[in-house]
Amino acid sequence: MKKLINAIDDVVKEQLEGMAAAHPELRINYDPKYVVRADAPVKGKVALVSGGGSGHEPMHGGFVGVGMLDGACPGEVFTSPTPDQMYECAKAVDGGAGVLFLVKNYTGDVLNFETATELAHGDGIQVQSILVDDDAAVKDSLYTAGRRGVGTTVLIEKIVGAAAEDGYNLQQCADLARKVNQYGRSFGMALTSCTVPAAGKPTFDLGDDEFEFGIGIHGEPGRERYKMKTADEITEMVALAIIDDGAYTRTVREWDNDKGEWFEKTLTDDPFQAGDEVIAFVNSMGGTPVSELYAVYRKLAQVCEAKGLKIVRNLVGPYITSLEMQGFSITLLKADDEILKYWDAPVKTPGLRWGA
Amino acid sequence: MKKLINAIDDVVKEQLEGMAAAHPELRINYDPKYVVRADAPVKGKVALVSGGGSGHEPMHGGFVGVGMLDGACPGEVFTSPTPDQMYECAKAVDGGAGVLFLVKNYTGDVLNFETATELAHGDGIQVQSILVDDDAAVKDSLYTAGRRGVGTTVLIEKIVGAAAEDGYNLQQCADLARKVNQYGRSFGMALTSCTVPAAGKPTFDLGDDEFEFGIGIHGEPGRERYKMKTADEITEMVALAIIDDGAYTRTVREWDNDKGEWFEKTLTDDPFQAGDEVIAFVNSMGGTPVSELYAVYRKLAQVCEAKGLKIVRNLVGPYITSLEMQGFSITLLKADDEILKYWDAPVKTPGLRWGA
Amino acid sequence: MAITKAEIVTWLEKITAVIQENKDYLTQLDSPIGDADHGINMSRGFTKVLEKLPSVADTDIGTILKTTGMTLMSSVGGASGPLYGTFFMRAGTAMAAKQELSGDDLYTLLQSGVDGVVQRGRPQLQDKTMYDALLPAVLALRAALDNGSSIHAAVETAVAAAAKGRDDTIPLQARKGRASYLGERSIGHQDPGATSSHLILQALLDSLENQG
Amino acid sequence: MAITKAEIVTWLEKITAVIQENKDYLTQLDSPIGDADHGINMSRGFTKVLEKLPSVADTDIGTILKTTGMTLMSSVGGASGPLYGTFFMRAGTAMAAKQELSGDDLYTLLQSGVDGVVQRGRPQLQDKTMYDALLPAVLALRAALDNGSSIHAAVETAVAAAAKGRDDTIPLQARKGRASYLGERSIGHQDPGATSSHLILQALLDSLENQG
Ligand SMILES: Nc1ncnc2c1ncn2[C@@H]1O[C@H](COP(=O)(O)OP(=O)(O)O)[C@@H](O)[C@H]1O
Ligand SMILES: Nc1ncnc2c1ncn2[C@@H]1O[C@H](COP(=O)(O)OP(=O)(O)O)[C@@H](O)[C@H]1O
Ligand SMILES: [Mg+2]
Ligand SMILES: [Mg+2]
Ligand SMILES: [Mg+2]
Ligand SMILES: [Mg+2]
Repeated sequence: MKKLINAIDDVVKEQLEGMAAAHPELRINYDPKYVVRADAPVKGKVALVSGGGSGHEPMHGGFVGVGMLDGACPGEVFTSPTPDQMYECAKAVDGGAGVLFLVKNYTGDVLNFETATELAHGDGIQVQSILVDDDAAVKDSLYTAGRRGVGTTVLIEKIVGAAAEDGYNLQQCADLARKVNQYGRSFGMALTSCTVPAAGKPTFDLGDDEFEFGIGIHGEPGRERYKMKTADEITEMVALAIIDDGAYTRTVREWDNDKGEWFEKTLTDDPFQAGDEVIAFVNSMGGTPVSELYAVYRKLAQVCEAKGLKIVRNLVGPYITSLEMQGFSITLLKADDEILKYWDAPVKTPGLRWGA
Repeated sequence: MKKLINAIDDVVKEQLEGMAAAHPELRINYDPKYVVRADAPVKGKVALVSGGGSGHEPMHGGFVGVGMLDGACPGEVFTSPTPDQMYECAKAVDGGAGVLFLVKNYTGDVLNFETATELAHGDGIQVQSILVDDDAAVKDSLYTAGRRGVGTTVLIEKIVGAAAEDGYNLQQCADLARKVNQYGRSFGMALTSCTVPAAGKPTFDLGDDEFEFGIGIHGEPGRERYKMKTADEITEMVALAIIDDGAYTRTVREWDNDKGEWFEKTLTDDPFQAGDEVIAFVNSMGGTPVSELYAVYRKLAQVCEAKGLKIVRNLVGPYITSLEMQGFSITLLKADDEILKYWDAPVKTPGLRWGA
Repeated sequence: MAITKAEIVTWLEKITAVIQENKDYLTQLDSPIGDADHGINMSRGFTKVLEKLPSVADTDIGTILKTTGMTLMSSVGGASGPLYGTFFMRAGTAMAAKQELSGDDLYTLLQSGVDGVVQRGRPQLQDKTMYDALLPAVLALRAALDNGSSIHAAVETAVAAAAKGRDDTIPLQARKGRASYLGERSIGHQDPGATSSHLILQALLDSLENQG
Repeated sequence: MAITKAEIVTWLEKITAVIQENKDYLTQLDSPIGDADHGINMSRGFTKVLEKLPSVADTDIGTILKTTGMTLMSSVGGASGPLYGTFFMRAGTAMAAKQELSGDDLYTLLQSGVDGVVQRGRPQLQDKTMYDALLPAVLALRAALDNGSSIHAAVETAVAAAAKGRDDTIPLQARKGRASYLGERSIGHQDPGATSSHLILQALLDSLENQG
């Protein structure tokens, strides 16, 4: 393992220290670990908090700032953060209008955020929690932990962040987040594995002529393994896995802030349809250079056109990564006026910035 | 070799096609290859043109846009572009106020841009040409081709691009570019090699416990090879190689636009001094994730503080890369009011964006 | 003989030791069907527990277990953090104020812990999780005690049931946690959480020095 | 006998072939002391030259060489592109309107090309560049012609001098081009440009079928 790190136990802490040094517009707490806007809490604004294992940078800490997240809780590398982080972070950002937890659907994230939700509620904080589960590589929710939260997370944080900045209340933010999640689908592939510092060796072995298809973002192996193909062939496989994906139904838990209890909600995501306008997001898993992402985008644009999807916005780059893994993911998000309005709104974070 | 490419001969062309699809604000010409602002030529504005081998994305094509470059000429991967590209690009962007070529000091880039300068001049275009030679890993200019153009290139393109937008004339743009180049120094290291698609295998072999010190940006081996060290140790070595670097004198060629001939100019860059304000740029060579860059930035900030350098702005990310190479470079740029003013000015390009 | 507070403290120390010994093994098990961190997570958590132990060793068993649970909750992360955290917090709540435990107490302790795991993670049998080791163990303990076994013998039976439950996860296709994403590729691998659960019960057995 | 236009065309065809054969070899030479693309660059350029050849084969030798130079200039890139481009453009200018070449013409052709390389790249002897193969070759050709050698024999001498110049680059520390950045690490490696220059002259020799 060759990495730009010092002691393995200090990896996340020292990366946060570097981030703090580079970004005085952020405030970083180390025990427990969380990142918030330096001007937090913003009075009267709904506060957005996300979090998850480290190793996906710039997500989530790099998305803290005006027009996006108020707080982020980084766990150890690829390990979900703990409830005390989320709870302390929620207290630090709550400006009186409540806190929305954006939770990627991994068992660890879900269980820890559930505990944190209960703690924050106990403290009198208005809190809601929306699950991101957009990974079309996971087919069913009956025999699995359900679709993982992947690329759409970035788009939700941007869009709902702008809406919160624009004055949406907690319920409106939660409704928008749920909608964006239901409108977005992702699919990822890997050319190489990646190495968790504490593990010291790659999570999986992949032949020099193979790729993994349908990976998540934690260096876990995918659903299938194929012999290497061209960029066009791979992109088409990934794009069609998203575009041709059928309706997806599952039951999620949301928090009833009035009753102080969880309730279940059954949601169905509709498939894409010819004529849909979409935001297309081509993401690097970390080690793939942006030049290769453009080769992917080229083919994606062709496939979308053939399928009657109209790409109206795009994002190309490393935004939700798996350490140094080579590979990419595609996210397509059906766009309506509300979504486009808040996508275009200014954002000023270390990881995503425009209009400000 | 596993890469997201189709036919090897089409790599650059198809990546440009993807870029064009993703960025309607750019116009891309394929024969010869160049990238220009869709609104080029901008009447009355000095036009900035750079170029070089591909494989350094987002540089240069990703830096075309408002407040930065007017045009960029991509060569084959790691191979400098040809004079006809530069000449045609210059014609496409000249808005009557002249064209400034920003040329990284590599023999190939220099010789091709020299030819292009002569061609453009022959065509009646006002043209000047400034060399970027900031790589402190190259010690002397007597026994080498002189310092390579590396990280400072990005900062020059940003700063002079903003000045051109603000109405600087050709001579003022050239003078500012020369100053920024003289104020900036860089140094790079690599943890892994990278693979040029046409070559099919890594440019050099590096042991699992070694790193290259003093690399350029073309996957070439560095000046020395060391056993692996911690992030802090490596960062300190790189930072001190820049900060403790002495005065650097060399003779460069610039174009006399009135006489239509080259003239020589001897330039001396002064060392950094305690009390200097600097812009600190920590760059990924492509395959190193931003999280590790923050570990580097953390130590860099400490070293700068100990040396009395005050970091007043920073940039952390993959901006001038070597394909999928893992490693980083540091650039320090002494900052004065003029430089800071144009650093802070809005920029809107695929690769660098703020305030717009 | 009743289980003493000292034995409970020894239990937690022995868990820490055995997790430390098996850190790489647990992480390796988490590689093919997970994200290669289970040993790292558990080791981080129990190292913290060991640090905290001296400050609560003089209180009661309930407090010791609750502190263990809260420590795991705020240091392990991942899926196993809230699950084992809840396990020990619930176990602690059930043992509030106790200075020693009867066989029935021990059953209640473990049963309460497993109830906590079920409420948080909602595993079902054969989902290929820690529950597949934990539930058979608790049931075996109950049955043995009902049959008049000594505490030591009953725990021995429970550990054997946990080992069997752990081994039985191998042919299963995972339906919970990360491993479930692999579909059929999860078949043929032993569940890391079931493995750590067995180790935790084995450590319990090893701590019952005074039990006949 | 004079060198015919057909022989010049054959020369350019043979260069293309020999560069193609040695593409990987030239690229390999460019790996330890460069950026591993010299063979790729040269192959791309001469493939284009071969495409262009039919359209100018009926003109004069000057035009053929100038077209070759312009084609290399706009397709090779890198350091070698403008250098070989200038080489052939200058050679072409010097051979304007000629349909056949004497021994002295051939000398002037090569000398003009080398002058172009010097003006563009400003190499000095022992900088470890193509110039270390080219200059000795041209000097050897001049001396041989002065001593009354046939054109074929004189070119043979020139090729031998180029081969020696190429080999002599091995112990040199580079002072021009990318290899110069390596300092002492450039010692012990053969210069790719000197190697391709030798191949170009070897191809010339192989084309002079009619020369005694
Ligand atoms: N819903 C669940 N209920 C019970 N146990 C679970 C559940 N999900 C996962 N587990 C257990 O957690 C273990 C993985 O723990 P760990 O690797 O530490 O967390 P993560 O999966 O977040 O990386 C699995 O082996 C499994 O036994
Ligand atoms: N200034 C120079 N003068 C003459 N020849 C040079 C000069 N610089 C480089 N060369 C030649 O160019 C060769 C490298 O060509 P090539 O690999 O195609 O270009 P690049 O170095 O741009 O990748 C070197 O081996 C050397 O012979
Ligand atoms: Mg984990
Ligand atoms: Mg090159
Ligand atoms: Mg795990
Ligand atoms: Mg080369």
